[in-house]
Amino acid sequence: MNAPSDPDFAAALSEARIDEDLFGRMRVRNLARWPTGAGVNLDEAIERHERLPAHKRLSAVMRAASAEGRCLTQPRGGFGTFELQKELMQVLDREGLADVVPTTTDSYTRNEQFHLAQKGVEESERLGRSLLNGYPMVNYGVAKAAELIDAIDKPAIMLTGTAMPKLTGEISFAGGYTGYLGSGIAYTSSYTKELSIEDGIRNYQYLDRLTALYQDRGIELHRRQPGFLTGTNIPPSVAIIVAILDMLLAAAQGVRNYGLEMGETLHLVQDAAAVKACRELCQEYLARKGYKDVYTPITLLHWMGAWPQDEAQCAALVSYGGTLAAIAGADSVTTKSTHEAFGIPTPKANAEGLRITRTAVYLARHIRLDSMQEFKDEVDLIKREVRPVVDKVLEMGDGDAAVGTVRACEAGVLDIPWSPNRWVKSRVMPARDADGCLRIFDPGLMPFPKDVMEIHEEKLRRRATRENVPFGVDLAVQSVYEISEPIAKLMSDKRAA
Amino acid sequence: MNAPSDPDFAAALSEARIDEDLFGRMRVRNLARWPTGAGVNLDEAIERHERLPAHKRLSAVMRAASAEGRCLTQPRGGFGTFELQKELMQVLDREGLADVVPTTTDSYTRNEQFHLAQKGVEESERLGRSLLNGYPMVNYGVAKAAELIDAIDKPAIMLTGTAMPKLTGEISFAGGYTGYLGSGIAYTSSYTKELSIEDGIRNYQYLDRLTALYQDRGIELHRRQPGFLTGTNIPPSVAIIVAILDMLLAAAQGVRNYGLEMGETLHLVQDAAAVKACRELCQEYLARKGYKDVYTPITLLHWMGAWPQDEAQCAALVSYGGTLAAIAGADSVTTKSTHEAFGIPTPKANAEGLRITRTAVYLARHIRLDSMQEFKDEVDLIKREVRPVVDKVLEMGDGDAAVGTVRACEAGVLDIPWSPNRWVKSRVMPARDADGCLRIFDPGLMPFPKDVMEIHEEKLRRRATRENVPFGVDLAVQSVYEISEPIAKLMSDKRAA
Amino acid sequence: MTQKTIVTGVIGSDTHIVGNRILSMALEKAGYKLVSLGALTPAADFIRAAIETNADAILVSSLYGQGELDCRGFRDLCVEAGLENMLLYVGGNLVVGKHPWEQVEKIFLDMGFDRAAAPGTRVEAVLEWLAQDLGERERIGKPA
Amino acid sequence: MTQKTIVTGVIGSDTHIVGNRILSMALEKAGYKLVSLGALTPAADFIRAAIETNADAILVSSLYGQGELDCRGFRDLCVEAGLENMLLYVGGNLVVGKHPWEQVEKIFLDMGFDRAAAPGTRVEAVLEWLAQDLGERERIGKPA
Ligand code: B12
Ligand code: B12
Repeated sequence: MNAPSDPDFAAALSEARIDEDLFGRMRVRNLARWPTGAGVNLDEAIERHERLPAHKRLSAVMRAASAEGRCLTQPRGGFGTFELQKELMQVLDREGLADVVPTTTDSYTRNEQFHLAQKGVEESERLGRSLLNGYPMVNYGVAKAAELIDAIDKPAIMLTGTAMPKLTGEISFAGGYTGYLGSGIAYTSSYTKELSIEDGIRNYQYLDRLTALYQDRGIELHRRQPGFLTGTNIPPSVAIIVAILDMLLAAAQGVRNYGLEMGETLHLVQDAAAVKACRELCQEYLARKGYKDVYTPITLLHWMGAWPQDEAQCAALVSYGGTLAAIAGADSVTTKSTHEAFGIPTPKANAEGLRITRTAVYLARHIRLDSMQEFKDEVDLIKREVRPVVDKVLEMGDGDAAVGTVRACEAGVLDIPWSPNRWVKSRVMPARDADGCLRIFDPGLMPFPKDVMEIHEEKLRRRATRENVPFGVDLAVQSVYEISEPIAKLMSDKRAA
Repeated sequence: MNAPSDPDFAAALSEARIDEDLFGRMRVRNLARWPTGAGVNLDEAIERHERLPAHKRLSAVMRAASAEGRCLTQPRGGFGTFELQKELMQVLDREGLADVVPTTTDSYTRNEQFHLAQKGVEESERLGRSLLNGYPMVNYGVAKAAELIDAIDKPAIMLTGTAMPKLTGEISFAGGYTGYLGSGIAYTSSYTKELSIEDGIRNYQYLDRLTALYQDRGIELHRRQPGFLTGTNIPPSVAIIVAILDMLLAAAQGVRNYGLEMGETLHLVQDAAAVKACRELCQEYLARKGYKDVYTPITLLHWMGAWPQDEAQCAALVSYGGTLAAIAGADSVTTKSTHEAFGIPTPKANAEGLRITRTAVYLARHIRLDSMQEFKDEVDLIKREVRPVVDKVLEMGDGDAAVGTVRACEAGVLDIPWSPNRWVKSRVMPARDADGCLRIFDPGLMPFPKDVMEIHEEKLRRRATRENVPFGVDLAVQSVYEISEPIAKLMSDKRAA
Repeated sequence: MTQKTIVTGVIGSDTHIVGNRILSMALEKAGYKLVSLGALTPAADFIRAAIETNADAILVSSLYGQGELDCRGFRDLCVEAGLENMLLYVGGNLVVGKHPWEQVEKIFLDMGFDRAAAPGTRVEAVLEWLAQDLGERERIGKPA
Repeated sequence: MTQKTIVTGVIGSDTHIVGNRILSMALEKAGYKLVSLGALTPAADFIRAAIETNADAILVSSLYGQGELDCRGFRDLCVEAGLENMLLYVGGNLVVGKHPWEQVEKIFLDMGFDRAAAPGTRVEAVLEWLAQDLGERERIGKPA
């Protein structure tokens, strides 16, 4: 992990673009941290990317999808050995018809515990099954990454759920990956305990700066922000607040193709409103900060909270996840499978999740909610929640998004529900309301306007009244379980007519 | 089959309620047609129904669902032997959480070929697997029907897809079934080749008159009209036209609890509009004809056309089928399974279809489209299609729905797409338009207003242009296949970005 | 090749007419002479129509699951009627339930059908079969 | 029964804190003294905390699939630290992928855990186990 004495972190934190020379020295130190770092050669990498056809470059594929109003499908997926990973990616490409093929890294790699990952690889190879929950990209290195890219006919994206992306980023980009999911605020707050938000931001400034380096050489890579955060009942406004800040940090480093993700709330109107609000607010803040030409596609993610154990119920969640993304007009949807409650899905189950979703997208592709009153109201409400918080954060940093974020986390002005990170207050607490929308039960110290909070409270009280439960924190806890309950409990078939 | 010399058919056709004495004589003759008819005793039957708790009476369960704004789930299902049928109904009740448990009859029973059905039972019992595509209700008789009712804790409905319901109706009602699906116009036109519409209407007048007999004795039974017709791209207006006429015929016999079914178009807005338009138009015509207090709940049915072979694609169709019904505010939804393209589903697959649907209903239960402009426009369009045709049919019968229907079928004024029946012109031809709605490509001789047909044509021409195919009958044929195509063909993952 | 005559219909108490009608439309368009018996057609009617029209092939549809009962003895009926070499196809959802296609196909080939078409077969495939089988018969001079 | 102390945490590099936190909240509400170590907790930290607080039980969460690697030798660490009789539970999504629960349970019982909780276990079940097992120990005077 990054010690405070890390020379890369000597300068004071700021959003400013990392200076070219400094960045060169940072890269040298970074690549020296594990033997496979030596396999990274920028000129060769650029050549490799230049040879990729457009349909294998995620930046171009995303832009084309937006232009055509299409919603792409993308799964998650990573196994502990190269052979398993290659087979997985091929199954997702060919049987799953994935538009974007993923490589999820394992949790040791995510925490840069490359020695532990090495042990995991060896045991997995010995037993012939994956003991790691993902692919150890760093241990396998650049040449193997390139082999994976060659094995498929789609663009590939790295899914690393890490606050420490510097080596996985270098190696995967060099291998021909054209997308990388992750960001400093989102992942540090949801994937780490001890790492400070400041260090997480700095780590991602490196990755974004690296992306800009490729951009300068004519290679546009797709970067993406994981707004699902802790995946646990994140209301759209909280996701969008973090999305905007992460995006401003990336834009400052020179990123031009930056996607925003949000976990689905599972409420059709709220999800559609979230996509529209996020799209507009991102462009609004980019314009305010003077960034032009940053392309910001939106991705919705299948339900990120706890899943039911019944595969039939899961099939409905998978399918509805596609429906929601299509109707919301998302540029892509990230899929799950009917195995979600149990463990990492088999390639077959994963591919089925993709085809269920694709069919759902096809069926709903013509529907838009723009003329619906509830939709307009919800877009408006989300914007009224987002702007005051983002403005306050920027104000706290005297206009600097990096400084403002760190100070705002300390103060609880920027907060994230259910975070494991000790630098995050995690006092904000969401719950589902009487209409099935995610609302804020307790804002913690986040500066949401009073009139907005009154709306949330009224809707949550209505739920408490209807279910005859106290208006308290149990509303939030129950909302964590809700979607994972047996459907017989959620909607009984036993009735006294 | 009913010969023209049938004494029941001596009187001239009319919608008038069958006279009590005549009906008594008709019942005697009907029950004498097969030995198990002797098992029907009206007094015992009334007692049996009086002993049923409210939650096992479909009339009450439907009314409660409407009052609570709930969308019930109901599968289809029939096997060739009593033991298999009982097990099926229990699985659907307990593992499928079905709100309404079905008994589908086999096709010999549907055609009153009870001798053939008997052979089918014997062979099925010998082989231990079902050679019949449903349960031979008449062959097994009243006592066995009552045993099936006792085996479940839900109301049961007969699904018989027949134009000859007189014996299955008597036996199942006597056994404690509280619902019966079927109607004279819909089923005669979609399930028979030689039987005339007139004879089909007369047969259902018997069933509806029987229902009224129970009603007079204080037992409200649920009758239901199968507006899905030939299940093949039926536009809402065509379904609703037939629904209204069948309903008026039933109301004339004294039925008070009459459901209307429609196959889903798979277009969210069109399906929601269809439910609203059907609900309102039914009550409008009931009022016009002076019937008060006829309760008319609406049921949507999972896609009734050809299904894809891929179970993953089917899961999306099943799930979306629940979503559509919930958002449309249907009172119930009739489900299919991932086995649909192949054959009658196993009890397990059938139960899964139910749970997928139930979950989808749960997830979308809060959504309504009332404030959406496209929705309002579609409701309006459907009404503009329905009224001119129904009015013309009634006019052709000098106000008598039965007489008008027969004359209108002869003239092609009332028409049904893809009908096997030689008394139906089957010149009207539907196809899917550029927005995914079902439209009328060729109205045949149906008197749809000119301005309405122009709207349909414009939307269909847009599709032809977009797909670069001629504006011709192939649009209709392609629309028969569309939903059953592999998703890779419908929405390719191969793209030149 | 002279114009060939083909009898089509849906056997037994089966009302599923859509696929059979689309098939008939496509065969007609492809140049065959069609004798379309429609839905709910008894086995004997197929044979009668074939004799009357001197047909080259009979295409039996069965979708509703009871085809296994309806089609038994179909070849024997042909033989009795002197049509021992009649080209016989059957297609649709031939049995009740979802079963491996190989098993289902065997049941119907054993019954004496020359080909059986799996659920969802497209008209293009049927056209190919016919061209091949009728061509073959023409070549070896096998009487229809 | 005197107030019992329970150590909870999520082992290894695992960040899934939600279930563990809800569990800790529920145990606290039920009257236990809680030592919550949170996410990403090394095995050794559990043992250290248990010694320091003289705990009666350790509840290890593992959701991310690598629990099989992280939990190996956990009982040995306890034994080495003189906690041979410590009541040890483990729960969550313990291995990578979907496997029959009996197999997974066996792996962890063989490692020396007293109980293993299947995916999705509710807090009520955990409270029952604890009441039963700690009650039993109290009764037979087995040292924690
Ligand atoms: C929310 C979630 C996340 C959130 C976590 C947020 C946070 N900081 O907590 C985010 C999005 C960050 C996340 C990340 C990842 N996740 Co995750 N995640 C989930 C998910 C959807 C729900 C978990 C949850 O919160 N459940 C709700 C709580 C209330 O239930 P619970 O955690 O199960 O706890 C209850 C019981 O298990 C029990 N219990 C828990 N601990 C213990 C301990 C004892 C002793 C006992 C007796 C009982 C007990 O009691 C609790 C209360 O009822 C699950 C899948 C699912 N269950 O639906 C996947 C899941 C756990 N994640 C998984 C994976 C792989 C990951 C990632 C590695 C990568 C990825 N796929 O994104 C990263 C891991 C990062 C890391 N280093 O750990 C996998 C694990 C795979 C496996 N075991 O084979 C799962 C199963 C999804 C899947 N099928 O792939 N995830
Ligand atoms: C539409 C439909 C109906 C409509 C039929 C309307 C009509 N009059 O035609 C309605 C709603 C009325 C209906 C009724 C019933 N149906 Co239905 N129906 C269907 C459905 C959904 C689509 C059929 C269709 O039109 N396909 C589109 C056309 C273009 O394709 P096709 O028919 O398969 O034909 C193509 C090929 O098979 C091939 N082909 C066809 N015939 C032949 C012949 C030869 C020689 C060759 C080479 C090729 C060939 O070429 C055709 C063109 O490409 C199917 C399930 C599915 N496939 O998704 C069930 C299905 C056929 N029905 C079924 C059943 C059981 C019934 C009912 C008994 C009861 C019920 N469940 O409601 C009744 C039967 C009534 C009766 N007496 O026959 C079952 C059959 C079960 C089984 N075999 O195990 C199915 C499979 C549904 C299911 N899984 O339960 N049905």
